[in-house]
Amino acid sequence: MIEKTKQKTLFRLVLIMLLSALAAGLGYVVLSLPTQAPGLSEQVTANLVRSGVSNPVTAVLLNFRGYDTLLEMGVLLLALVGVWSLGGIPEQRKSSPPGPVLDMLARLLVPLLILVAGYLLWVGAYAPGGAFQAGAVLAAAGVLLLLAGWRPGTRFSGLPLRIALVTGLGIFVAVGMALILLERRLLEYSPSFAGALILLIEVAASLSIGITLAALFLGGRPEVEPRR
Amino acid sequence: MQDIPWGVLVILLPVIGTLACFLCPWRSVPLGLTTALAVVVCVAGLGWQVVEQGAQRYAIGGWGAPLGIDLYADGLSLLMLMVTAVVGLGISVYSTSYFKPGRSAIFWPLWLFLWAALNALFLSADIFNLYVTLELLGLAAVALVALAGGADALTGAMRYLLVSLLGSLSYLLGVALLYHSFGSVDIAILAQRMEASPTVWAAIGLMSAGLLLKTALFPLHFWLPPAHASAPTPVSALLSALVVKASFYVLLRLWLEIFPLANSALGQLLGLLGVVAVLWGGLLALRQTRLKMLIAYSTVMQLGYLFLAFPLATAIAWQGSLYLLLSHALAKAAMFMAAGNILYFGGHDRIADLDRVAQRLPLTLAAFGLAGVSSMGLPPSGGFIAKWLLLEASVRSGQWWWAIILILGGLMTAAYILKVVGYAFTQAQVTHEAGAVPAPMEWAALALALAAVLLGLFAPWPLALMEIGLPFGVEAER
Amino acid sequence: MSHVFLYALVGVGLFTLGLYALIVHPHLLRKILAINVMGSGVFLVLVALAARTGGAVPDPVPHAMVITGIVVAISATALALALMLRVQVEVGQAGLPEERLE
Amino acid sequence: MIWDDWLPLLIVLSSLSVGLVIFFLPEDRVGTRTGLNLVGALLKLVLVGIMLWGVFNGHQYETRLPLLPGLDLVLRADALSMLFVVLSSVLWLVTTVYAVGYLEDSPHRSRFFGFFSLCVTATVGVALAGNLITFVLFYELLTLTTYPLVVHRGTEVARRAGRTYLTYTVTGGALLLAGTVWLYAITGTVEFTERGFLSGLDGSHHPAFIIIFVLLIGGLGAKAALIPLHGWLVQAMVAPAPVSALLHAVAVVKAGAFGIVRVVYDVYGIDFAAGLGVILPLAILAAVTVIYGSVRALFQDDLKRRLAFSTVSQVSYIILGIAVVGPVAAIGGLVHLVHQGVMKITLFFCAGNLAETLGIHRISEMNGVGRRMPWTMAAFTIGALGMIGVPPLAGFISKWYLGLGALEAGQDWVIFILAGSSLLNAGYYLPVLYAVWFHAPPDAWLEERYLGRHETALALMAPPVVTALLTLAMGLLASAPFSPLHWARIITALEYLP
Repeated sequence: MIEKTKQKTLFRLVLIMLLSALAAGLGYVVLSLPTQAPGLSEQVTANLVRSGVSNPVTAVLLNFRGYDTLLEMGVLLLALVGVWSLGGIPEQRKSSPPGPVLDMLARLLVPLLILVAGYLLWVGAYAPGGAFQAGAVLAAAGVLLLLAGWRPGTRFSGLPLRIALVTGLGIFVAVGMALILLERRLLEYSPSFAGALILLIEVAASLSIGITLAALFLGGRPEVEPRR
Repeated sequence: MQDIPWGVLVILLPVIGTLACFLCPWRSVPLGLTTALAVVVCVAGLGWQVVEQGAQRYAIGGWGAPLGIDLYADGLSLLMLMVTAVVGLGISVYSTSYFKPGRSAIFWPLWLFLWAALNALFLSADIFNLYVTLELLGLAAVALVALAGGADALTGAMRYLLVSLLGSLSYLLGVALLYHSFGSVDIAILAQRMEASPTVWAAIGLMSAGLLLKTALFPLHFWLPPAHASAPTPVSALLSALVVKASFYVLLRLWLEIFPLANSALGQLLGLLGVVAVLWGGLLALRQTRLKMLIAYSTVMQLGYLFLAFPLATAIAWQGSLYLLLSHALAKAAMFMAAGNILYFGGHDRIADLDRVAQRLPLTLAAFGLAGVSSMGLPPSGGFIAKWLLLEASVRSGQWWWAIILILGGLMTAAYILKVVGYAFTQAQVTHEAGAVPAPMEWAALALALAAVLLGLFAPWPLALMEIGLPFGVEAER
Repeated sequence: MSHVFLYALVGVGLFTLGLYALIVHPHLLRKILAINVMGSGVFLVLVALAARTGGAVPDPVPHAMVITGIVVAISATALALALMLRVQVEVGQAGLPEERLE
Repeated sequence: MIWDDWLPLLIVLSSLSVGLVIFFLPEDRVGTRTGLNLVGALLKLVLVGIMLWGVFNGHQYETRLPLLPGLDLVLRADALSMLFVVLSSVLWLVTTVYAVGYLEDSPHRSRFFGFFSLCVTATVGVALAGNLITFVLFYELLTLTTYPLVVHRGTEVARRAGRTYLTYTVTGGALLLAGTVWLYAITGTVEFTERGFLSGLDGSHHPAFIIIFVLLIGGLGAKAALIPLHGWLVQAMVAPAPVSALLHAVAVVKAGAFGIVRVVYDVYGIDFAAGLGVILPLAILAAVTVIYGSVRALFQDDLKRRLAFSTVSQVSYIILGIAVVGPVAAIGGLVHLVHQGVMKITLFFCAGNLAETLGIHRISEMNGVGRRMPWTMAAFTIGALGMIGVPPLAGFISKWYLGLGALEAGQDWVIFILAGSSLLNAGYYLPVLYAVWFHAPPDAWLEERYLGRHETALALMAPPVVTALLTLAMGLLASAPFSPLHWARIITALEYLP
């Protein structure tokens, strides 16, 4: 037993040394980078006009590198499918029914949060904000509801829920395919429509993100009423 | 026809299929099969396009690198897509009868997601986008492993998930360093701007380490056997055949295009690790008593072969390595399927009790045998061609010691394949009578095994494809 | 400009710390948290170094990358936690078999 | 002419297709299967006949398929390959008939005959291979297709025998492959060419060539059962009699010996090889094998084991004939390739008949069996006498030319080897013959079965008789055109005459 602990401490010492060496190396590397590096900021600003939004980050996320975002919506949905595929996740043990405070808070905050989400979504076009922030806030609302003991009714946890979950990715892909059918490239918006399309995608995305995150918080798949 | 973006369809179709399967699970099998067929068609279309017009570059959103993301399809990526399509089709057919309805409703979305991730990865020309595809791939694979349920599968999946996340993060840090030193994440542009510096070396180190971890090169292979062996059979097949190859593909791209130092000391190191992987994997494969574990360790071994090209770093060597990758993908998928059939049939995969399989599952055993022939590198098979190319490369470059390892590895492989086949011929008393194996499962295995063998008879075509876009820099001089 | 590098260094520190924790701690929850810490480290490096543009606006591309990365990280974490709970049920401990929890 | 381009491939496919079809035949379709087998065998024989005539009239038959850039899969008919092709296709027909009779209502016949056909396919491929890579390809194919035949019985013993068999042959194959690649890397070609293609290259490669020679001979010796690589041959005796016959007389062992001839003649060229100084060691190795095999045979009571060791010894005659550098001895060696095959297959058929009909496996059980099975034993006698080298039988021709050749080449020591081994042959065959004909039979055989009206089933009885007659004919008509001797002369002329 003593031997074992000895070995363990020795192992940890060696590990610490190795890792500090790694850290030192990486630190040196980082410091060796030039202090001035424009990166891609010029190109972004140059093309911002044609991107359909004025917030560069949103432009990159949903236009210049929109493909990444598409795949990443995929990752999110995939995580949910994965979690559901695990089957019976033991639900977090039921605490005593939520006290009046939490209940009250939920009632007050949820509408507010939804409002905030909407605002973030809207502002994302020209200032920090956007689909993911909005989605996160929506999710917070959902989590709050779940904590307050609310559960989706079996009528909604079947197909409706699924539809809500896939909307984000679905719309994204649909837009992409539609553009291809219009002889354009994948996700190649014409500058005139770009703003609208991006907004459409973002609305769907934030909705799905919010619900997906909340569903992930819930863990296992909510029980569905049997299909007739 | 001329200007249909087949590459994009190859990526988007599986995603659409996933959504469809997710929306109506009770139709998942027909939906999934349709998608699979469609994807195969699109890959064929892309192949036709690449053969006709040479390597293809596709700027998503019309922006083009460095601002946007490009898709790039040359001979290398095309071959990867093709082998994925073939194996994928086989696995799709196999799983129609393998999974009970309830399970298959879960299997299909995950599998199609994984397929989409693979295609996206093979087509991506952007190292950050590659990170996203790697994550997509990793999560899908983990979820699929966990599909088997039970302690082994779940812990295997957990370990696999942690490893894969660690690998991706290490890779991402490398990407960050590269972006911040060269201001782009496009492979081609990086290749132009590349110049050796501490940052670059760190990036190489981090990215290679991450990818090697995902590729399970010795000594980073510890996670592979439990995960691959405990997964449901179709999943084991596609993990061993395709998923580990994906990270190897990324590594190959980086080494060939971005890091022009393939024949440096680092290459020798990789080669050395490959050698150890071959010997160690072979040894452990020989010591296994369970069929699926044996096959999993043989994957560890065969992955070692792939790295013998790095110290040689000649066009022929790369061709050999890639050819081995292709034939191993087919053969290994077939092997796992055959093992799955035996498991399904006898209810166990204890090698010592495999008596009379030869008589009662002839097709399955034939599949296993043919796949084994290819893994041993005996003619006529893809494995043989690959081995020949690697041997030739190593002798030509005067580094004959790699050749010895190749020969030795072949003998070890023969030893453990034989260990299985030999038992399958003996006729001890029937220990366990079981239901017949569905025909699709047997034929899928056999078809893939045959493909692995045929790869040895039609070598000139794949080798010609490899030259498209000169992924290996120069043509193979002969 | 030096604070930029300070942040980046902190990122590197987080990365290595996370790695240490990942290796050392047997409990799965800790491992998952360690992975997240590593992730934050990488994101920090990515985002901090983006501020090296001369002008007021930092390079937006890394920011977008980080947002993408965060979403990926969340998804992975969610799956990992769910998996951990299943492991807990099946194996009886939230740890990998080879390393018993004290 | 298109026909000339595809005939070699057709000959290979004729048995391959049959084999593949047979695999999928249900077990009980005996008639169809037998029919297919015979049709395949006869078809091949016809095609080979056509080719023989063509080659005799100076036709060039060559099939060329791309295998790799710069490397083709070549099937070519030349005098040497014809020698082997004819042997294997004739003996295949006979063995098929025999096997059909032998495996009467035994399990897994579809599997057996499937691999049986593939095995012959591989053998013919080896014979027709036009370059080293093609040779390697079919050589390995042979290994793989014979394995299921060896383990066919499915007993534990069979499994172990199969393991030993593969251990030797696969290792041999690996050595062969290594040598081939190395050669290719140096010369850039592996085409078989008369008198070799290495002599032209500059001397700096010669050490490499010596090592390559060792690798190649090592690889081929594993199948040719050169000591110390003969271990598998004796164990493989567990296989059914037709398989043993095939392994010993036609397919595996011969493929090895044939390969050695190819390497010495058409890769290195006899003169160049002799110049390298690799031939004398080969000769010595062969000589040692000849003696060793005979001595071991002397002490076997199990009939098949005795025959096996006799094979070890007899096959090395071929190599010895090549390695005694000189045309006459070469003729002796080459002709023995055929003669040994025919004689040895006769003996194995007879052994099989004894086992099947009377349950006899040991020599000590053979007393007076001549009276119970006169035809079989007559055939056996001819075969055995041929092996000893009694005139006018085939074996005599071989040994006569070997001896003459040795003298002509000034290698008198070989005479003693021949004499010694002939004495030993007599030593382990004559007692058997004596016991068979002159001892009193036991009052009851071990497990007697009455198969058909004759001493045994016709399908079992006819083949040995046929091959015995062949043995006689090849001896008597040795100087006739198209006799093995005749072909051996042609081949040797190509290698030696200026």
